[in-house]
Amino acid sequence: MTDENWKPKIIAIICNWCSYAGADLAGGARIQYPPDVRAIRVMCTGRVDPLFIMKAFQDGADGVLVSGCHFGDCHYLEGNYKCAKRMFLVKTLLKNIGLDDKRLRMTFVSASEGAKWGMVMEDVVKTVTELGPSPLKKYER
Amino acid sequence: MAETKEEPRIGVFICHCGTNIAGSLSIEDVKEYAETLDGVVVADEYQYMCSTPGQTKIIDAIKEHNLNGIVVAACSPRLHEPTFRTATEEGGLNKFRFEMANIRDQNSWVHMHDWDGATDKAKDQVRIAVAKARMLEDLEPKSVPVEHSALVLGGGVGGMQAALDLAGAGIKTYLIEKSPSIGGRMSQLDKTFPTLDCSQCILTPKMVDVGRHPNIELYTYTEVENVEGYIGNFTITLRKKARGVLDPTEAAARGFVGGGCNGCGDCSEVCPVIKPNSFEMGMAPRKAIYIYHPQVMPLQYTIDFDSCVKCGLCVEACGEKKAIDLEAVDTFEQVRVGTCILAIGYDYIPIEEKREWGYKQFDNVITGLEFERLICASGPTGGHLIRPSDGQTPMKVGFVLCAGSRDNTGGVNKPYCSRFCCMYSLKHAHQIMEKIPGAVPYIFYMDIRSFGKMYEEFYYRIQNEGAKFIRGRVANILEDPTTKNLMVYTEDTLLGRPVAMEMDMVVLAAAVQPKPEAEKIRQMFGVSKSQDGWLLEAHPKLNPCGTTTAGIYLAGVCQGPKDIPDTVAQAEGAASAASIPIHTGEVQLEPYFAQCVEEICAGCGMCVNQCPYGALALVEKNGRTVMEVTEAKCKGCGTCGGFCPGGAIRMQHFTSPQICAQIDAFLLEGGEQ
Amino acid sequence: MAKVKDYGNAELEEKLRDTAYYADDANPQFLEDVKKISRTAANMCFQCGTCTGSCPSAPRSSYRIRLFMRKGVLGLEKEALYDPDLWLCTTCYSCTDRCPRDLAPTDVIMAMRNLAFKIDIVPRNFLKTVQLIYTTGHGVPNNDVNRAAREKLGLPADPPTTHSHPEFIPGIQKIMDFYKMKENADRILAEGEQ
Amino acid sequence: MRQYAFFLGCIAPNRYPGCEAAAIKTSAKLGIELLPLEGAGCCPAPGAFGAIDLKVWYALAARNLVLAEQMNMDITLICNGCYKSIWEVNHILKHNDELRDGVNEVLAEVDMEFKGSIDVWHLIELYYDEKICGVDKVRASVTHPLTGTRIAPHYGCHLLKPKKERHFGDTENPMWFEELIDALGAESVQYRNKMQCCGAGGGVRGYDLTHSLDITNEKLLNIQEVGADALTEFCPFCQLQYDRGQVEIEEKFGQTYNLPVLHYNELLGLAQGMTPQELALDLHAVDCKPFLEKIL
Repeated sequence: MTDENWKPKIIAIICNWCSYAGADLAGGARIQYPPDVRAIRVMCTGRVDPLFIMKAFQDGADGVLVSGCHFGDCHYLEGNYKCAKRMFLVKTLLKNIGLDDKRLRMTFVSASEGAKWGMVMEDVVKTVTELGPSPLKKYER
Repeated sequence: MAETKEEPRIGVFICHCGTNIAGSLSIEDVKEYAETLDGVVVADEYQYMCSTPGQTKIIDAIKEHNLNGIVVAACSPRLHEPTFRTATEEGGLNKFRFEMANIRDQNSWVHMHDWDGATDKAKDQVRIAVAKARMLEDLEPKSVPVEHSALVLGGGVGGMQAALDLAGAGIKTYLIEKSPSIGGRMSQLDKTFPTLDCSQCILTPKMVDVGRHPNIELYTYTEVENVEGYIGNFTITLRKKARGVLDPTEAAARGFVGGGCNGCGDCSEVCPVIKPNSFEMGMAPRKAIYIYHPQVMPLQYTIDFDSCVKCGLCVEACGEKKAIDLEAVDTFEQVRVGTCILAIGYDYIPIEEKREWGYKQFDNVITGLEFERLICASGPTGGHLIRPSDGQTPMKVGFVLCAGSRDNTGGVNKPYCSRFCCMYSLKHAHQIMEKIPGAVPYIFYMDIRSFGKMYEEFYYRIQNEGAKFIRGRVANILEDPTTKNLMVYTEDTLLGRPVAMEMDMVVLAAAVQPKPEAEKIRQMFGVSKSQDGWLLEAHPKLNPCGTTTAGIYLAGVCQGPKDIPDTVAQAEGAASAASIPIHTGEVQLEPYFAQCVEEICAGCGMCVNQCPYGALALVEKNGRTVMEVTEAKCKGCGTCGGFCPGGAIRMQHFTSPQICAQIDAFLLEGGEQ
Repeated sequence: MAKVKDYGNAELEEKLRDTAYYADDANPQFLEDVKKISRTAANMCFQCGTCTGSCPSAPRSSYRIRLFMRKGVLGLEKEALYDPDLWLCTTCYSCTDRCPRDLAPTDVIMAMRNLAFKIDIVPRNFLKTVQLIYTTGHGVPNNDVNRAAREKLGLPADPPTTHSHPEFIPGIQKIMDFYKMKENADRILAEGEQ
Repeated sequence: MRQYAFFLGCIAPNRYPGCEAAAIKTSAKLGIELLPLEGAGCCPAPGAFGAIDLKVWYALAARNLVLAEQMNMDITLICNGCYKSIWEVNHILKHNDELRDGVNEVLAEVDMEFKGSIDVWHLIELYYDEKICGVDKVRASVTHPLTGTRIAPHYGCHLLKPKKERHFGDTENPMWFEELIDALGAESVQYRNKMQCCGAGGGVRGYDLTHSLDITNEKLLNIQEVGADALTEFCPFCQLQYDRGQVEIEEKFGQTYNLPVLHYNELLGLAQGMTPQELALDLHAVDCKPFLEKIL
């Protein structure tokens, strides 16, 4: 059902101190990337409740990105560890309900890695586009 | 449970930011779209929302339409959230009734060639922001008292300046230095460019001031072990490394009144162990019990326990002063401070890894810092510049600039400019011509970067004094096996001719790099790093001294290569920035605290271990076990909220309903074109 | 300033020829081609001179690899390709090892040589090698003195290469014909004869 | 006994057959069996061919590689030039799909396909590699040590450089070849600008002989400065340049060196008791006798 002009709907939940700053830096450096991702800012990826991710997929998101600080750099010491651990859990959960776990992605982008943020965007959009629309999309509406 | 009682009345304001936003997406479309959104009663746009007229629009609209939620679609909240919160407040709303949509840094600037894509994204971003704004609620920022003391890490010229300024402003200041003496790199230098005044002469008075300032507590031979707390209330654990030598107070504390080290040096004379003196770049010896040089501050000897054989001769020599304790061990001490300044300095790259220049392969290839010691009157040769190979005076000296700087090759990979090598090499050239009649310096350069006050004039002067400038990066250096002279190969790119010059000595202006321990330190203090490893400032232009961690400030080369004037300037900037919260006496913390919804809390206690700050605890409340938050300890990361199985934890300003509303707003409402 | 001056005196025209560098002298495509063939970011050269300083050919000739990099950056196609010095690189890769911008000047030279061949600029000895490989499969073929020597060593007179397996030579020829290499080589050599 | 497909190249078999004979015999003593790579051709010459059209260079080198892939055997060779062509093309095609597809399109014409299933080694790196042979094993194989001889090493260019694409580490002043020379009982000598090119590469020898000889002459002067009984390398093309080059230098510049030039395998052969006749040293342009008299 993938038609030519289908564009993936991807939601990114990113931490205020590293990834959000990195994304801003990418802007400052005018690094161009596809506009298919919408970011929601939280103070720390530790805040990311598995519920949010399941909610997003339930709502028909084609992909979810969670991005925080590098290990050891977390502004709150260890929020990103805690989040990463949960992501493994969520990934298995996704597999169990028959969703490709490549639709969920966790990355680590520091405040100085604008270029990396650009690459992450490119890559996430590419991956999700290849996977096609989320099977859950059909059911809602 | 409902986040807000009253009907949402949202105002949306879209910023053109000149053409920064308006040039890449349709403000008009976004505005029209915003008007259609549920709860939006007014939508407006303006050239520069952050300008006074722009802010007035918000203030007026709040009154006119009696709004209870504000959305500004403009740049990044990390830049202007405070601005618009103030405006919201001036309009008579609680300042947390404000939400920002980042349609510049994360939209117009990164999708410059995709008008429709950018416009659609902007609409979504506004919709998401409105969804959150609908659920925002009044919050009261929490203000905490600030300790009337500061900590400065690093006793180089930057750290000393910062400490003196803070202390001068009446703030109790702890100055922490890892080596036995303050002074840092600058104390190793002979003269300073462009004024050529003697480094020691201008530095030593500062060191003395630091030593005797009543508000400065000096900790030399000390490292930071652990950092806890937040702005206003840092608790920092210091490791005082075993020095083996007591100062008079320590001695008195042990009952040897009138004892303790007075720097006489009798101990060092009798010490049988000889080691290279790192202060002299290993070109002079020191004993196992030593001071770097006579002007050290404090004037107190130190035992290098790695090489000490504990023969006890020094103890006898010290006699009644009883200053030496061969059984000394590391001790720990805690200090409480309101703010911290990091001035941890830099290292030189291991230039021997650039094999083509032969450092550590050929005797007469030295580094700039070694040159400083060799030319310095108080240095190992008493200021006589000699060739390490044969002690002869060099008459032709080559200077290799950008030795490792501006170099993208693997291994070295220092793409940045080290910023002071050009100038100190010019200074070296001058010193040679001044001290050795007839000696000719040859400066091999790519560009001479003499950007500072009176720097270009200095360049002019050195050229006029007869230094030879050859515009070509040195390809390789070979040693004549018999004479130990050096053949320097490059191209004179201005003549377009290959160069093969025989030099008596070559000085490499090695690139600088962050200290190895910088990584550990920045993680303890929660400071990010730039891509090349230097500590990351809060904003490269508008906040060069601050960091993203409130209460931590940067000074000197640890933030990026800079020369002495810039270091001192930044140190004073950092000191003033660090003194503001202290003088204000209190700081306002954003009230993003966790709250326990006791009706739902099952008291399972799983959140308690999640909290990195131990802010959560289980308590008995009317017969039930529930979790309780100690707000003073909570920093609002939300890790507990992200984990609570029952959803019983409300993270203020980032509540689950708010975030879910944002998700729904993006995915369910409209969205599909 | 006029590029063309009608002094009506060829000698004078030549002597006073305008040699200024004009923007329209540049062929941007040249840089792109060089980058593609050499697989290095030739546009990133900042002219430090490390390459020429490392070059064994530079001290004994007018060959300056830095200048070729420059001509690449500026897109001075003709100046680069018509310059006989282009063929003085021994491909020792010293410059590539030392380049602070991590470029491969040697490969840039190779790319420029490739582009030169496309417009029939190539030294004869290179083409001779082509013909030898086409006919024998070897750039340096066997000879009778050597055959005798080989037999003395107890080796077959001809090595177990295309020399003793001529059946493989057509394969080599097919590959070279695919790129019209032989016919170009012959043509250029023939033109050279006249 | 490890088996390798032995890629001969051109100059070794067709000008210095002693290298070929020595390589096979000496390696056998070191547990390395060299099997002929039937039907191989020119590598092709990286300087001459790469300069004209890299695409043809890729394709012809790939053809040689495919022959070995069909034998299902790693290639080993004794020439730096061949190493550049065969190793580098193998490396590039393995990592660059676009180029590989291009090459396979051509190879299809001759019913071949490059799979990238094998590796390429220079015999000298196999000798030095502890896992395969190692210096000690070389030393142990020596029956007629070259005691009392001073031998200058020449690394050549295309084995080690460019270092970022190779795996040999330092290219400014490496010392591993010296270890292999000392293992033969000889004394390796250091000289000025050891790593400089011999001057033959890139087609320069054919394009401007005088120019290329002048580079060679610089090297010979630097070696003469420290006095050596012989020069050794592991590249027949460098050998050609130094050996025949000395004759040409004498003609052109009137300078005489009489410095015997031997491929490392020839040295190893002597050290393992092979006679000069078995190595066809009489084919060398520079008389090796003075050197041989020192060791026999």
